Amino acid sequence: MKEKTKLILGVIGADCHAVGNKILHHALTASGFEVVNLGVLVPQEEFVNAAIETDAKAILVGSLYGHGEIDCRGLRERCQEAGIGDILLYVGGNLVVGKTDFGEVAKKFLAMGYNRVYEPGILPDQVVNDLQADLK
Amino acid sequence: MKEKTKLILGVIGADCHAVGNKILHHALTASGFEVVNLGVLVPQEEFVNAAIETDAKAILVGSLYGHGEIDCRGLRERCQEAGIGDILLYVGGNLVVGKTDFGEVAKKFLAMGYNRVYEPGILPDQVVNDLQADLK
Amino acid sequence: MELKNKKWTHDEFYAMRQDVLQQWPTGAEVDFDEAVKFHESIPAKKHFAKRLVKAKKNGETLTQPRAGVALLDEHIALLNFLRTEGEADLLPSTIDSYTRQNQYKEAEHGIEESKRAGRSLLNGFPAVNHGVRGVRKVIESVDGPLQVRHGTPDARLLTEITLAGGYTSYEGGGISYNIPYAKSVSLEKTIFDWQYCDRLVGIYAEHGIEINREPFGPLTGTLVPPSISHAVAIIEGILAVEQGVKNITLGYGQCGNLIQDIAAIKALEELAEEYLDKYGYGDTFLTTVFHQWMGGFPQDEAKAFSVISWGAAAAALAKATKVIVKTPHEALGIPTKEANAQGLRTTKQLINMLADQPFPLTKELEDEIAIIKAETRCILDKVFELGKGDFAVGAVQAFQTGVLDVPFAPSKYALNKMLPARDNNGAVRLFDIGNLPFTPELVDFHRKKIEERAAVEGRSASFQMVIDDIYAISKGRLVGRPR
Amino acid sequence: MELKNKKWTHDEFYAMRQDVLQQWPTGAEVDFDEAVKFHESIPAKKHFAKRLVKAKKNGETLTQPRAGVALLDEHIALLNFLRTEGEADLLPSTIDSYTRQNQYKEAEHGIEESKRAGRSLLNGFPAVNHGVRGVRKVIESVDGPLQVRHGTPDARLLTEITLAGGYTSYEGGGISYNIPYAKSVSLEKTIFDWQYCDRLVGIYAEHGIEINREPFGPLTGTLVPPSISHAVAIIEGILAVEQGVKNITLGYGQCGNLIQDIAAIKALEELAEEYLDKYGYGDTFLTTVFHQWMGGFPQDEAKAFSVISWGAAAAALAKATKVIVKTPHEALGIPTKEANAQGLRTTKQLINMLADQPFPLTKELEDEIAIIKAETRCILDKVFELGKGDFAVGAVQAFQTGVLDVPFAPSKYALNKMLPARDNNGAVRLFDIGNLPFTPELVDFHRKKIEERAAVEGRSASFQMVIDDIYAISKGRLVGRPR
Ligand code: B12
Ligand code: B12
Repeated sequence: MKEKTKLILGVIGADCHAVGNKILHHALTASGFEVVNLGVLVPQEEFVNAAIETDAKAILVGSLYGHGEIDCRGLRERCQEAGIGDILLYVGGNLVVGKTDFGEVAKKFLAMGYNRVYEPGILPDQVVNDLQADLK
Repeated sequence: MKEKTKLILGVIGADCHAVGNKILHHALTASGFEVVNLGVLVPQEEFVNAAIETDAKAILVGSLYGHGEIDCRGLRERCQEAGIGDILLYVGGNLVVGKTDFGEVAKKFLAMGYNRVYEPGILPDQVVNDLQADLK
Repeated sequence: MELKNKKWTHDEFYAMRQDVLQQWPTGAEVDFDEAVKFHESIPAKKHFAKRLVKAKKNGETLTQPRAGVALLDEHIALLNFLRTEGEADLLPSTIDSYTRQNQYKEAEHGIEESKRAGRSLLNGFPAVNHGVRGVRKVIESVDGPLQVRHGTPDARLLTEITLAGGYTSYEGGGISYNIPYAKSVSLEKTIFDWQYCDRLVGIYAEHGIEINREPFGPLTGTLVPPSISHAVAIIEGILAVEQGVKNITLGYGQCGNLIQDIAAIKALEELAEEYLDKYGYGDTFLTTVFHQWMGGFPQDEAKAFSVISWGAAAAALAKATKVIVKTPHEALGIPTKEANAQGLRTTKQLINMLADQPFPLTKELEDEIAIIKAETRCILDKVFELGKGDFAVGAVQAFQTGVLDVPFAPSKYALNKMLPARDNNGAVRLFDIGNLPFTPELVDFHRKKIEERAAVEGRSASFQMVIDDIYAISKGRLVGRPR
Repeated sequence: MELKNKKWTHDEFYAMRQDVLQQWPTGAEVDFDEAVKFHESIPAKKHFAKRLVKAKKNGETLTQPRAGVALLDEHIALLNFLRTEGEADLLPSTIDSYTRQNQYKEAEHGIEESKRAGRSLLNGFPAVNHGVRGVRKVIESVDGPLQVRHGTPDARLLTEITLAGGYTSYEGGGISYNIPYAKSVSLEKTIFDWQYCDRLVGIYAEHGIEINREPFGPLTGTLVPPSISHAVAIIEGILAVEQGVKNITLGYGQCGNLIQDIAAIKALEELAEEYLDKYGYGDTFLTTVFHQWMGGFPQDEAKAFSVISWGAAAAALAKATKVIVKTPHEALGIPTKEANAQGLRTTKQLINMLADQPFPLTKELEDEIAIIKAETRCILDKVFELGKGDFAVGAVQAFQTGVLDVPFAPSKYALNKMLPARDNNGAVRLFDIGNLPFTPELVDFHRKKIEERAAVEGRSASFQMVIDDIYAISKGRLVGRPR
């Protein structure tokens, strides 16, 4: 039997929004991934450590509460320092404070080194599809 | 006993909005004016004729339904031709089609020769005050 | 021809038709047989009458905007926008005010000025001037069921042209498009002219073409008590079906008190079924329409959304078959297409959230239904009596004598004696009964309700109270309390 | 110190105080006696607790937004804007998320970045960093009653600083600011820390200063059945009054079914009175707060207005003392002040339009009240039993065992076994009872309700149904029907 691809999932920073996290967990698992769910209130370090420990293929960072810009900055660099510089990084949620043009937001987070950036309200199906494509 | 000042009141053109007209009639009468109310659906001509017949001091034109721009044009000229060129002309209601900046609308109607132009939703008290000031 | 509520013979109808079609050059484009063929080809999903049948069966409440602009392509684009961006279930073509007054020259002038200005200077769609060919283009290019909505005392030519063009629903009536919309046109004339329109729909029906008819429910839109508009609606319904109409929608304009509004729709549906049955029109397919608040709106858009939502909620809880939707621009001007779509989406969201929530039949609701029915019966039966068994004749006399009366109506042919005001719970009652033929118990009921409010407000009931009520919703309240 | 539901002695309280005030330099600014004097000078119209008393007496439903930004002057300007342009009756200071996690350094950093950026990079007002002097400036410059709103598991320092600053109302509680807001903080610790906060309010009360306390009603805001949040609210109410709090507001987050929502507020008020009385806290002044829909919102603003309006309507019909208002930006981000004011005005208009409309006590409403009470009693009595007569101890054990459980909670200290889903009318029921201590009749009731829906939808109940319900409102419906 083929081993399942491992993913790290979590909500970054001082953010406690748990509903989307639980739904993504469910959907990703149902699609055949093995999800290591760190839950909410996860510091950058914990994402990186978990990825190394489990040999995960991707880190999925959620940020809903508005501090995403501050919290997500530097995660790619931290991965590089830890020797997993090429790992797939996705980020999604309500990434900045306030109702903002998503184009701008995406640009900002892509520049930070995230491979994909998701708008608020995105459905899990799309994340699953993208993962399947990116991990082929 | 002092004779009451006469006013002509009516809703111009193919416009049938009657509620504001009835309320203005009531308020103006209560404030001591004698109101000759032509009601709704009043052509320009009828306003002028009524003013001449009754020796009214002002014509109050209402237009709610959006065709005000077309309907109200030329009333001042018609008054001039009829020899009552100096009569006070007020106009009020929802004067143009669509939600529009009132400043622009006012300018347009002042240029047409109206002495005062009123925003939608104006209360009768203000019309009464203005009339008392202008007719002093 | 003498006015009576009796189906016109083909001879009577065709004798008048020549004149009607000559009122404006586009009348010559009407070709009945071709129109019947075209109607036969309209798919069910674009067919207004059929869509209503389906909605009633499924217990849906459909959304419908008002909308119309001067030019053909703009009008088509507007309606398709409201369908896609507004998620509208049903679409209108709201006719401009010159056409409503049969001033086709002024309408032509408006079309030209609009072309020059690059924006609509007319407050609606001048269908007569666009003719059968123009109208047909609308029907063919718009993806949804279409209705003509207007306010035309003499709508005969408009009816000919729009039905030949392919509209499958048509609003109006001899009373409801006269009393609120005209000043000096006699009821005899408008009821007569509307018999022509209804007869035309009836003739289409004889050829197997189903067209929905809808009397205009809200009348002046301003504090009209339910029994008044119900009496008019049921009379117009009877007049229409007598001429052969098979599918009618009766309407009511929101008053704002939830219990009264739900009761009104229930009472309207039940009473209409009863009266239609009683007078031999049992095979009519009946639906209801609820109009979101038709009086003065707040200028602030956030507040307007609130009024729109409350109308949507009442429509959904009352289980009306459709709801006519207002927009956040209502207080100020004809809405942009965006604002119109917003009103529609707000309404759709609320209807969907309430779709699964039945409103319980409470004592209060039952009482209110009973009151509305009792009042409406008083009026209807008196109208029947005045007309010696003829609702057309009776209606004319009823307005003369104030047995039927509409508050704030511009028409000379309404007595304008009755005056409404809200009671302490915001339901619309009568402050002055005028000559309405109510029983002493009903008169007493209204007096008590108004006195109760007056006592709470520490003032006696007066015309000032009525004025306060007229401004109330636009000033952010329901009951116009003293300031 | 061992956790028990017993009023702390002054010694116990003051022993801890030193440490608390040293958690961040601004703690040194707290001067209790000066604070008492300042509180005495606050005029009634700016006094939160007093405004609530007046509202309850008059049967008003007051409006309150959420709002907070990083910088002092901007925060003041924001609140005054919401007062004048939003017509807000009550005002908040919503605290940022770093402060909520006691990360005052990050908050400081956020303040500085915000100064540089010229806009708030924090999602709330960092009151601890601004200190007593900063907070006092807010109180003095804002024209309205002010409350601290947050989500802080350990809020001791925040409480000290904001109350010394002059806030007259304070949200939170040891359960409601843990389970939905934390992951690995034990309930023992948060309940204990919140006893400190409540005791501080109690000490103010001993000095004649009235401060309103409000547990956070909606918990995770997502399909929380009324009995769950009611049980938590009543326990937190009891814990608060034991420490000397005199004026409390208990809350509930809208579920969306009108009958259930009205029933929930009625049941909450009646049950809380009953339990407070029963356990010897009869002199508490109790009010209620209704939260407009706390789950995922539609992104479209027109649809958001609809959800806001429906929340306003339910709050008004339920006669809650106040309503916490959402904004048309809810789905996307912290609202601009304009969007916030819009939500407030929409709500105000609806409340005013409904102010005079009592909702009848129907059979359906009575039944729903009875169900909610029965469920809540099951939980509360079992908690009491688990704690051997102590609600603090009982609460900790109840969460361990799932006697109390909150859906979708991030905290490890919730069992997370129970799962909610809507019934066929949109009321929130239980799809999986988990370990809730319900009677067999109640278990059966829920099973039947879910089965009824499943049958209508032609599918069996599953987690997919729960997911569909979570998305439903944001996708324009109430019940998440299969697509
Ligand atoms: C009630 C109403 C109707 C009723 C009228 C019943 C009747 N016979 O009176 C009905 C349903 C029949 C109706 C029909 C139509 N209506 Co209409 N109607 C309204 C509505 C909702 C309220 C008007 C009202 O009674 N207000 C209460 C009174 C007290 O206020 P008022 O009329 O504004 O008058 C006050 C002031 O404006 C001012 N004022 C008015 N006249 C004057 C004159 C002077 C000299 C002065 C100083 C002041 C002044 O003082 C008054 C007292 O405070 C308004 C929108 C709104 N305001 O919310 C739309 C509105 C006026 N209607 C409108 C339209 C377009 C129509 C129709 C063409 C149908 C359509 N396309 O939807 C038809 C017109 C038919 C025709 N031939 O005229 C538009 C006009 C659009 C525009 N200007 O861009 C409005 C603004 C709605 C909208 N946003 O689309 N309507
Ligand atoms: C429920 C809720 C809460 C609950 C959360 C309970 C819990 N523990 O889960 C409570 C009430 C406790 C809460 C608290 C707060 N909240 Co809150 N909350 C919401 C709300 C209404 C719904 C969130 C939700 O559950 N949606 C349903 C799920 C299924 O959707 P989702 O979370 O968006 O997740 C989906 C997608 O975004 C995406 N996604 C999410 N994460 C990820 C990650 C990856 C990698 C990918 C690919 C995709 C992805 O996929 C998910 C599944 O479809 C939103 C607004 C909204 N969306 O309507 C505000 C919202 C997120 N909250 C907000 C804020 C500010 C707060 C608070 C700071 C309080 C405040 N100031 O009002 C606190 C935060 C406390 C903290 N420390 O985090 C803001 C964020 C503002 C911003 N970004 O500008 C929002 C947007 C509301 C607003 N407009 O102000 N909140």
